[in-house]
Amino acid sequence: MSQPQINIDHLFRPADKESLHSDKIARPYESYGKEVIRKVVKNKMAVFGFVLLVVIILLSIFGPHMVSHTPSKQNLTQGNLPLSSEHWFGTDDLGRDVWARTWAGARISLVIGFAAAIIDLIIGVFVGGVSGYMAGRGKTGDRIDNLLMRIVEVLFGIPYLLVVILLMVMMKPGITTMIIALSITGWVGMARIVRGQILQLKQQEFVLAAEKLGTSHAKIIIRHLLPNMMGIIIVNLTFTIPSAIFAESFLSFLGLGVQAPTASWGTMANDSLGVILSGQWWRLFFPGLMISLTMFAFNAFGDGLQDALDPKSK
Amino acid sequence: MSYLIKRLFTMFVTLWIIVTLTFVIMHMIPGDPFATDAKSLPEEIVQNMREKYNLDKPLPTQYFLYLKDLVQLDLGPSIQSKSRDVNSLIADGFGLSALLGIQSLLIAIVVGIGLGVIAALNHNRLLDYVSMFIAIIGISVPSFILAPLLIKYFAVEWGLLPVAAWGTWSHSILPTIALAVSPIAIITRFVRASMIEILNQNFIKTAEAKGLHTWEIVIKHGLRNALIPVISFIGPLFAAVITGTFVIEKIFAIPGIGKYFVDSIFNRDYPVILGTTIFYSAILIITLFFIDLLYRVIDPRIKIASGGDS
Amino acid sequence: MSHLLEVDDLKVSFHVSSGEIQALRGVSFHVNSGETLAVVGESGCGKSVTAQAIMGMIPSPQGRVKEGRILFKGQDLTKFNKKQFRSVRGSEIGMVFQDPMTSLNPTMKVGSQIDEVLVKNQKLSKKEAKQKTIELLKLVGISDASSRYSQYPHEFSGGMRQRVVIAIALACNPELIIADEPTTALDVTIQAQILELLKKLQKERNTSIMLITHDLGVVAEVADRVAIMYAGVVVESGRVEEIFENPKHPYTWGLLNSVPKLESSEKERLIPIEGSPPDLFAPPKGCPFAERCPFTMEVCLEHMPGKEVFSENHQARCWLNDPRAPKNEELIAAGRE
Amino acid sequence: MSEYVLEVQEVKKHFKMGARKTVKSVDGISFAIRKGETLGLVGESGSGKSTLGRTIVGLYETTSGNVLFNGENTSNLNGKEKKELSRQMQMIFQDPTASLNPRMKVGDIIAEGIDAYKLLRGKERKERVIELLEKVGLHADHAKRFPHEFSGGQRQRIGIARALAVNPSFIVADEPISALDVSIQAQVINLLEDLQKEQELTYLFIAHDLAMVKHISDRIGVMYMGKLVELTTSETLFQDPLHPYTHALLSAIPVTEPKLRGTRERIMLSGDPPSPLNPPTGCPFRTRCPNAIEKCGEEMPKWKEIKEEHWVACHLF
Repeated sequence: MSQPQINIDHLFRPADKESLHSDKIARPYESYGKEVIRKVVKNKMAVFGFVLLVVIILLSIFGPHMVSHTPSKQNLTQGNLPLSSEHWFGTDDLGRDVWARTWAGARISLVIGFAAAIIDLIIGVFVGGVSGYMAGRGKTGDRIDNLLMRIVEVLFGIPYLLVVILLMVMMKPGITTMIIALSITGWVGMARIVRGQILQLKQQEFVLAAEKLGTSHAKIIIRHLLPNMMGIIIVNLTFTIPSAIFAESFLSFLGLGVQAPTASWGTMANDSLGVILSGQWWRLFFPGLMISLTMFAFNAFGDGLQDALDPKSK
Repeated sequence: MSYLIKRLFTMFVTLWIIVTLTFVIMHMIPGDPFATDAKSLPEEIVQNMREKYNLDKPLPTQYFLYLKDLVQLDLGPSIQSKSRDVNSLIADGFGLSALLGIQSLLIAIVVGIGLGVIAALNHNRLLDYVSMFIAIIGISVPSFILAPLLIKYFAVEWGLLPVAAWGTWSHSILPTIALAVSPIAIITRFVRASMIEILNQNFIKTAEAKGLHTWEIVIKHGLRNALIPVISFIGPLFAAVITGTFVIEKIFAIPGIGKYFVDSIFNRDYPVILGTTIFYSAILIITLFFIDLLYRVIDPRIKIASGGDS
Repeated sequence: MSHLLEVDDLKVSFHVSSGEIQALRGVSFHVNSGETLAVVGESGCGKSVTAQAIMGMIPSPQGRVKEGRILFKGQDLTKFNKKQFRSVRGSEIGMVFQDPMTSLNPTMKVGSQIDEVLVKNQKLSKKEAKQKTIELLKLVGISDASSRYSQYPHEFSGGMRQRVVIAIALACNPELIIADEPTTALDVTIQAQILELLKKLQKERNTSIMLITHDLGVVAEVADRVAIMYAGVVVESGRVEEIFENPKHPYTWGLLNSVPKLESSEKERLIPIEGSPPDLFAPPKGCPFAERCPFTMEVCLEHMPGKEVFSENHQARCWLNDPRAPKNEELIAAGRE
Repeated sequence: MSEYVLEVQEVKKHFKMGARKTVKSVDGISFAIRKGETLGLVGESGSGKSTLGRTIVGLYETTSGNVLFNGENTSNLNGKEKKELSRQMQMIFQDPTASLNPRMKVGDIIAEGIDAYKLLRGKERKERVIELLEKVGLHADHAKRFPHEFSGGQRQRIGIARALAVNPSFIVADEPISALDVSIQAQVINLLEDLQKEQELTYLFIAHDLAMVKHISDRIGVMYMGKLVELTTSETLFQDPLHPYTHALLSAIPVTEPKLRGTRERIMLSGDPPSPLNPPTGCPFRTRCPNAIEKCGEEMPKWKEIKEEHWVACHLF
């Protein structure tokens, strides 16, 4: 190990230690956000999902305007036309342009998906947060937690699609009804996750420390609890949005969702169910492909995000 | 014991709430089950019908009459199929639906666990990516898209299997596959995540230090522990399969309970909607209960008697 | 006497997205038959990675043995494939892990977890294995062994679980037991029991023990020889008396000084080692301890010191022991005090 | 004003586990701490020492009993007084990783108490943070960093700075060094000792490392299963321990030098502490006690002062 060829004799004198920073930082600076972005970007599926998602959103905004046909304009003489430069995705039996209808359907799906997810988020975080935070805070706190959790438990025991179906039957079909129906039980999952997280975080010493330092409840929730749950909440959102989109198309397919002549991926699939065997594959293929791609995009992105937010991953 | 009693009590309360809610919702629906037939039927007969179905009485009375029947497990008569009651409709349809459901759930569990374990063992390697890709595809393609495709290719183009309807067991193959795809994907994801976590646990290192083969470690030490969180997920999965049959039975024209349910909604057949909803909910709640018990059997740390406070 | 285990210039690196962590940077030491070697160091110094390398359990694909040899009974373990490792693990080298609460499978009966290793490595029948397991449970001091056999780990306390883990490691009568911080997670009264058990078993069975620890008290209590690790290298090694009475490396002095002496009745100020260990992402080119050492010379910052041999067993890597170093006896004596 | 900063009178803290079970984590403990003193508290895991610490600073409500701070009963105060009193009692936590919010900058972590009590604002606040950082041996520019960029010892010093920020007079240090490496432990201990001298702090130092406790404490209390079994000066505790559990605890400490191996008389305790869900009758230690007599199973021995400054709860005395 010693280096005989180099003369090091002159180095045997005390070193100037002042030049050494004794308490330097252990690791190079990287903020949490940057770290997450770096990990997500490394995950090819997540990047692919994200790009796909952006493309779908952009097409849902601009897609219908890219052709001269409106989504619901009928033209019976132009029925069931295959793909052409005039009708990029062909037409359906009523001569409506499938391209225009597909992207109009995308709007409905995305609006319902995001709206339902946001409502789930608000109610779920509120109920879960209150429940988790109150648990263990005296008798009143425990009672509030108990009551909320009983409600959640009962709602969880009900098959949610049944409730949604029943509500869709009861109320006037339409987008608003659909969003309400989806959110009525949808927040339960979020509430459970948030409560679990809060119960766990509350035991963490940094929350106890904040409490000891006299930090108010509101500040503890805003500064300590929420930022540390953001990851899990966002990941959960990336899975609620596609499941709401799925539920919409599912209900519309059964005829319980969006009503004709409004285009939705589910109604388009339902309309074309009989004709696929007779060869007009494009009528099922395009809406089907778009649902699948949207679901795929959200799930791939969500998976990547989940991996990136996992503190154990490097 | 107190745990079991408590659990049973919650089950009944949940079921009762579902019955009540469904009942109330049913009667808030605009539209009349006799509206469509009304013109062709003399006023007198309609009146008789209303009496028969208790529709002439005030709502609370109807509710209590319904509960009374329900306690005796009588779900009442159907409005559409006049000669039949809801019990017999369910009895007819349930067999088919259950066969489909159980078949696809079994396939989903076997394939899902297999794929999940393969993915976890090859974490961040090719086989993991392949398995996860399959899983995401499975989640992404809705059954109402997949089913027509299956019919088109397997039945129509290649003529391998019967097109639709119900007859021999071979009729059940395509619907079972269509129904199993999304649960397969869901289970794969769960098993993978759970298995990856378990494989990082210290006791796996102990097992490795014993000189065990990888497959011995996975089967004897990994799987059982990894399945504990997965089991709690089978309840909702079961619900997914049940509701999935609505679509599958519609597409394949299978006279199962799901088809009756969807039809009854369009026909405003209150007793059938009510009956099937209650039946579905009861099945789901009972399933959740058994899964909870299974959970406690598989995980020795939780005792049934203590209600699990460890 | 030939060495049972000889680790020679072992280098192990972990490749993570942000770069290469050089966990082991040329580790050398040996374990003789029937002795206890204590490997001492602070967290991140590479003690556990060394154990993983010997067991062939370095997490792949990130971790990799880059250089060096691990000779166990004359065979180089670094050249072993998975199958060869399996034939050594459990039967010839047993391992005891740090955290007894998580080292046992929670859903498997305690007895079966010991049986398993006997059935696998000694090809015993289930019945023979069960009998032997009950004997082992008795040996490690678990009373009521036959009824304890069919209980689950959560019904055992931490101390008893660690006894079970020791029983697993002992089951096939291995020649070497690697114990990675076996008492760190335990209370002091339980720690005393476990150390006593290890000493007793070693005496009865003449097993070699490689004991990984950060606790000098444990070292003083049970070790025959000591290897002190710092930042992925062994900085000093020797017989336990030599290390405690005549340490040659400033890090060893620092370790000995920073623990309060129970025996002294006066309240003395502790002498801490300032600063923190270097980051192994970019290890210093000279002596890794130079930054925290009170006696740093210019040479320390530039060149890694070589091994200085003081006696058959006692070696240290420090430029202060070089004849060219200034004889600042007073300073060094003060540091050693 | 009383001679004691803190008086703990018959404090109990019980936790409900499920419908019928109760864990008596802290079960009737009394002691007092003088101004500027360090009282060490030792015991095995599960003995209730951390719970006691948290109960004293008010993180947990007492099940019964009183905590007096500067002679005032903490439970009798109104909101404002209570807040002021709470400021004066601070806490240092065990896990340097878990006790700092990973999403907050070090400067904001240290200033958290300053903000909560609205002590300082703007420039003054910033200066105070820098002053605190330097006091615990860190640098001004560390304020902008996140906790995960620091080593364990540095994080623990941040935790200490955070507690000091609100000018407390009494600090509960809950195993502040048990998660740190040996070479780092001494840094933190020396810092705590310096701060105590500088700011006339009073410490309750909770630990399981007896050598360290002896080093830093003036008096030491020994806990077993929620009860204090012995309390005396550190000197006396090590030279003349009375309670059989203290004996066992002391004899279990490993020797500090190999040549002392085997010189010390060993009292090897058989078995493990009993389950807190199902504690034994009478004295909780009797199941492992080598000297247990019949009376031990019948009643809990009284907490009494045997000699001056030497308290013990054991039927043998």
